[in-house]
Amino acid sequence: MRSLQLLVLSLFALPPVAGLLLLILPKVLGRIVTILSVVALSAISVYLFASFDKPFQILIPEYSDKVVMIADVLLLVYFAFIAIKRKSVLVGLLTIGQAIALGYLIKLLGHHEGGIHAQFYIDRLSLFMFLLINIVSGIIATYSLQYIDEEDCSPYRKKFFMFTMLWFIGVMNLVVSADNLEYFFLFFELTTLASYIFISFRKDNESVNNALRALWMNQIGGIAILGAMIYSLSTIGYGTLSFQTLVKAAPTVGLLFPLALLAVAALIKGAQMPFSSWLLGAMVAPTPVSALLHSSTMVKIAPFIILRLAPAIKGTSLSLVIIALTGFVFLAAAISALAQDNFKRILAFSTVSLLGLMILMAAIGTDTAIVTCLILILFHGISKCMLFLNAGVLEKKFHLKSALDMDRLAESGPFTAFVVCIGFISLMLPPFGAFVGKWFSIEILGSTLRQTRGLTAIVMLAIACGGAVLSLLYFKVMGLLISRSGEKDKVTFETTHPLYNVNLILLLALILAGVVSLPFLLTGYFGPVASDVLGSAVAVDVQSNYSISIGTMNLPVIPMILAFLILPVSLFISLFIRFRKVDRVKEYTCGEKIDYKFNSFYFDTEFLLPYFKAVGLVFFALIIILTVI
Amino acid sequence: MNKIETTLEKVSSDIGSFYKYDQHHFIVMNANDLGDKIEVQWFFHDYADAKNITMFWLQCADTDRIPSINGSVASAWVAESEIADLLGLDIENAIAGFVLEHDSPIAPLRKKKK
Amino acid sequence: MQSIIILSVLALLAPLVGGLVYGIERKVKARMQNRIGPNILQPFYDFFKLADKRLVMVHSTHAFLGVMHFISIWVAVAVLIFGGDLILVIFLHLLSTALLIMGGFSTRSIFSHLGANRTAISILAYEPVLIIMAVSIYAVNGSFQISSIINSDPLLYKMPLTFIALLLILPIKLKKSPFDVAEAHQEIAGGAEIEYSGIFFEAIYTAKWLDYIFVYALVFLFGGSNYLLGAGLVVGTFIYINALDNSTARVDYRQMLKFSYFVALPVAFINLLITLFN
Amino acid sequence: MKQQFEIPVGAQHISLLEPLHFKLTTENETIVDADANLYYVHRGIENACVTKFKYRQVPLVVGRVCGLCSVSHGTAAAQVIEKLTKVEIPLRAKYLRMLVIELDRIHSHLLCLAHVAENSGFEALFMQTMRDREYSMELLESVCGNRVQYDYSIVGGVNRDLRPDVAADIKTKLALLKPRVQALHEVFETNWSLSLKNKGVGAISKELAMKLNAVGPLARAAGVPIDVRNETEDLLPWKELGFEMILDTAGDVYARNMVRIKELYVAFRIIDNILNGLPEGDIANISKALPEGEAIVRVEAPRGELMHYARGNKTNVLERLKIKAPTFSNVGAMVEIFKGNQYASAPAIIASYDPCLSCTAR
Amino acid sequence: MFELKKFRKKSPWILHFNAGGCNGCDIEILACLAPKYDIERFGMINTGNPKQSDILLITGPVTKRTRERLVEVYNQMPEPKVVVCCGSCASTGGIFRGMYNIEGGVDQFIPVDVYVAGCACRPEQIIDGVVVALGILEEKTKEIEKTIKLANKPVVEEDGQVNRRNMPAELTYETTV
Repeated sequence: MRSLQLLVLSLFALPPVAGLLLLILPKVLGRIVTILSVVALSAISVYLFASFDKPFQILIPEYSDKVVMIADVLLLVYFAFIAIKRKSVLVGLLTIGQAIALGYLIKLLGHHEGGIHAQFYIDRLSLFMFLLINIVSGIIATYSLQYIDEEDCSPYRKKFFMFTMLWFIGVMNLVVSADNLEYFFLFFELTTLASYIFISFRKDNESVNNALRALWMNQIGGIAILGAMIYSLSTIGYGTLSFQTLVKAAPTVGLLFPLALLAVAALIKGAQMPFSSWLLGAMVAPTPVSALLHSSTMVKIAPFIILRLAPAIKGTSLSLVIIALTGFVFLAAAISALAQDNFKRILAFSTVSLLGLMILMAAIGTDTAIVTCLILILFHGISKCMLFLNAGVLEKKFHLKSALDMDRLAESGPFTAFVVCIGFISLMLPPFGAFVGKWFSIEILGSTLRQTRGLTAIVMLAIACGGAVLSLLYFKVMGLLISRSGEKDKVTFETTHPLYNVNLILLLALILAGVVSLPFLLTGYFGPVASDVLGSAVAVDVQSNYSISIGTMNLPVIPMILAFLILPVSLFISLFIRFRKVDRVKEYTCGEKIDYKFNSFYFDTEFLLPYFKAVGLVFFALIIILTVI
Repeated sequence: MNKIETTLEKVSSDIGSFYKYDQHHFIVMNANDLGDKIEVQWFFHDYADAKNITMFWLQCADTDRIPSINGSVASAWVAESEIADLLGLDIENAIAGFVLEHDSPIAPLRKKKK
Repeated sequence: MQSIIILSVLALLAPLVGGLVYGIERKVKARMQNRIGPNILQPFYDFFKLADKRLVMVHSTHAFLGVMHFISIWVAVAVLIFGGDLILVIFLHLLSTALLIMGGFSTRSIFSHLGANRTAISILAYEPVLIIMAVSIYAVNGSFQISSIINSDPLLYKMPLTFIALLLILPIKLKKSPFDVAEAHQEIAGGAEIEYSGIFFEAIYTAKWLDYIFVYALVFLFGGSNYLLGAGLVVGTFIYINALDNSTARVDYRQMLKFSYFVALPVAFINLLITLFN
Repeated sequence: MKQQFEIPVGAQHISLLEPLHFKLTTENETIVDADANLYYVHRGIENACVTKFKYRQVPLVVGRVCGLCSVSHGTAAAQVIEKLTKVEIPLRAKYLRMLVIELDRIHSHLLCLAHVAENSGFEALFMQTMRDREYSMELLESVCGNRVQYDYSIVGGVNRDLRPDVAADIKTKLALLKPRVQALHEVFETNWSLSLKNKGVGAISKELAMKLNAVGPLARAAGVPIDVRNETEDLLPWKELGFEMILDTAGDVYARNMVRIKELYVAFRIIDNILNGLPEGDIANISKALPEGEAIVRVEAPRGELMHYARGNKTNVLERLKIKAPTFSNVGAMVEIFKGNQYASAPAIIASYDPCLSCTAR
Repeated sequence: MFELKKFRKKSPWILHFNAGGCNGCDIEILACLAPKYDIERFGMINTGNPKQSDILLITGPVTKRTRERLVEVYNQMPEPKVVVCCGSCASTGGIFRGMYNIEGGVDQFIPVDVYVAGCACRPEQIIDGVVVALGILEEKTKEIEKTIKLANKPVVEEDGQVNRRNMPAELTYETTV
């Protein structure tokens, strides 16, 4: 037990230490250190998961509470400094708000001396997140070693970038294991700080503006957490500063309000409308940042918090509002994504959309829904990471940013085109993990129809339409990528830097392995994690008719295997196959010999975005109003 | 049929002042090769009394630049481009290769081959 | 064991049956237009003829995706026949359509691109209705498994509106007038399939037969354990589709989307609500 | 944001009968620009008529300009040469010419309607219309001896007389055709999906039609009163046979269909009147005079105003022959109408112009 | 013996190309599709797509502007294929022979298998012609058929793949003085 605790602590400490080393060491050594550390991190998280048997707490000396307090204050001072430096009124006001709330909290804490509480609580959910965070972020970190090298900035800033990335990984590890809400607040705000640093990395006007937007939006989340703490302290008592206590305490109406505030913080972190613009603004940062924010870290805090809250809020009015909001966001973000041309913005909107689905699943909170949420978190993370890393490759190697310019990529970069296609397809079509998530969501919503009736029926409609809209979006982009003139039938691979290739292939392997091992993952991985989340066992069984049952649902394995054989394999073969003894003729152009302009359809849905945001705001207001009543 | 003689300089203004789109219908533009000269004709009829056909005509040398009436008669470009191609005339704004291919004879309707 | 053999034979024969359905359809259509029409076995003649053509393609990617379209639709139909999960079947079918769309996009042919775009848009039109249909079936029946749906009470009585919604979107799925925008012979000369020829076109052509099986099997589900009713529904749908095909012009894709979202989807949704509040 | 597709329609396209090429620039299938290349069929008939053929052969050659309105071309050429040679033709010949022109109009309009139906994606209606059209084809065959190229008008008259049994046949078959046309009329007027495809699609305003000098059903559907049959009593006495101009206001595909169908009724009436009042007499007045001077003749072909201009110089061969086909006048309008419509409607719109490129290009 | 060849006859798909005719034969081809003649009873479909067609029905004399399109469309048709000339003009140039913008009959450009006479050819004649063409179709091999004019050689690449993309040659224009 002790060794596990130490390993967890090493997960916290290793990344910042490696980051500091990186700052000092020369380039090559720095690279080696980074790669070694991320390998170590991944190994540790795998080992932790493998040797875990029951949840445990980590106690650290009491003076650390004071350290956290001081760190909080320092952070707020830094925020205030940013506000003054950048002349941002909003950030300033929110910092003042946070300062007042924090002061009040410290005053409250003063009255509640005594009682030692664990600061960290490690269960399978944390370990699940560790795996995702460390492996995927590790891949991103190795990738960005090369990416940032090609960036146009001073060597010091390059190192600084890598340093930020590494300590951010450490903070993420902290976030998902913090049990004390006070600690959680600090780590939450630290991720906010990290997002500010990342987004403003390029230092131009747009970057700074977007970074400030990310800052103030997330500060609202911080205030919500502070509010939750103050409310629970002032009404219930010191013990409620613990996440676990808060959740395990009977979900009475009195407790619902702090939970609602925490949920608000989660939804903001998860960039749900109307707070989606901070995540979209993050596009101005170097691409690995987007990959980091969108796939494994940052936004995944949102479903994580809701998963933590799930046992408490299941079936309450709060969960109903969250379901309605996220169902709406799923559709709205999908529709907004249709209007986008920029490749990264397309990905960003689809992240917002799918995050909605994850949070929705977590909010439903039945055993199968939790499993589905976990599946989505994991596989969405991997797929999105791969897509974003590819966006980076496209940017650096092919100098492409707009999806429209990616026309005929299959000729100049067949491998890149293939990976992007697999990335998109893995989000929507069988047999991939994210598809399984989508499929289960529909079935779960169908099965909860009887209880919630009208509401879920409408959400169901939104999911059905949103799914179709997302498929349309992916088809649109893939259609451009895969387009090839018949002039040349022979495929020549492009040459990209090995650090890019290795990471992409690794991710590809993870996706494919995820498909193959999905049955084992369900029984050995998602099932136990879900039981830990719910605090009760989740039945995942292998049936005699080659299907896996989770709760009341069945996952037929044979069709999935068939689909696996069809889709990725056929795509792969199709891009690289060359039929012998088949004549090639020209495309049909009505007999004319003129070149024609090609393009895809466009969808002018941009104007809807303000309305979507307004509706989202109404839902946020509903969350607060309903729980107060 | 009213025949109105005009000249290269005046034809644009003549037709411009004559043609009212809701009173006159532009039928076609024609040109004849008279051997040493080119005769150019523009036919109009009235909507009110369609028997009343007005023909503007002029004679010019085959190298003269013939002004376009497309400014006042919006659909005249078709006829102008065609006549320019078939008789090898130099008509303002005419689309080259509208009718003929690259290896067709040049100005096939001219009596003296170019 | 015996049932598995029967089902396997059924799944293997699906293209044959589909071809026959297509042959009958061509005949019926011709008779409706006062013509004599081709032989009922005509699709098979076409099949053999296409196999005999010289192999011609635009490029290998395109040709291969066409073949995979056929295989994947066969898988979807097989899963349907074996009584798999309804939602999964719908998505497997989407997968096969995806391959066709990718194929359409993979060439530099304008009509192929247009057809692929339109196919993607027709997915937008019919997929939500199919999913709502599946969910309604679950709400009534308590299972997504086709094998248990087929052994339950006839669904038609409990969800007539859903059936109507299904009938409304079937022309989109089968590319029949008035919603045959994806194929639109007079506009885009076949759309995504235009660049295929010979044996590669044969794959697309045969996939069309399997589409018939897929659609009519969905219709058959509404009969539940009453196979006679199911068969009746299939015949009725067949006549309805052909009558509709022969009495309407093609609308454009915007009108199709509007129709799907403002007529078919609400109809299906109302039925879902009715079942829920009963 | 705006992404443009360029779509080729033609030279070989299933919705086209003739080689013509439209390059349509579309945004999301909405046509924003159109570019036309029409002279695929340019053969040089005008030149051949003044070099290779004697003036007596010209009406037969000119008939080959277009298979759909060959009788209009032939008649116009015959008339213009009659004007040059100052020959007065017998009244019976005039009546017979009008008979065939009207029969030709029936078959042409029905073909156009069928083509509109086909290009709107309404195959059954295409089949129905084509089936009904066969009546007019049979009638034309019995009157002229051929289904498509009639060679009916010659200089000085017509080259076949109307036998009484053929006249009776025309009456019986028209009696069969009329109710069928009424049935078609009903479908074209009331079918829901067809109206989606036709109403408000490809519309042209009266003002624009006048500005672009459109002719024929295209112009009449927009409300432009232009029909040569109104004006040429001296050559062919339409008015006394019950001619009446059909006008509509909408100017869209639907209005063009309606104009065509209503013109069919007018054609039926004219044919009835011709058959009832067919004067006895010769069918041709062959004279040996040589063409001299210049003349123009206009005839209302099924697609609109057809003009022939001819010049003679007292030889066996004409000096100049200029053919202005109806579609030629419509080219400007045709290109303009596309803009703002859906590409999905483009084939139907093209068909509703009833374009005759072989007339235009000659 | 089960021979695929004999099914060629049962499912001929036609492609119609107007090379510059007067529409007369074209509307007769249209009439063939209509109920009175109904060529679909022979299994014929008007595909409008060269890649899926077996029979090329050509009407009209070849004009200078259509010749390249004709060759292009012909080259896109997979073998075995037959060409049917409908009408006198397509067969020989007909009345248009010798006009300045006419190249002459279709057989100057592509190998023609069946000539259907008539101005315009009647639907019955077209059906007769197509039936004769079916007999020829059954005998044909799958060798590449080259056009007579405007023909490049197909490029055979090292692994046996044939590139026919540039088989229709660009026209080289002689500058006339």
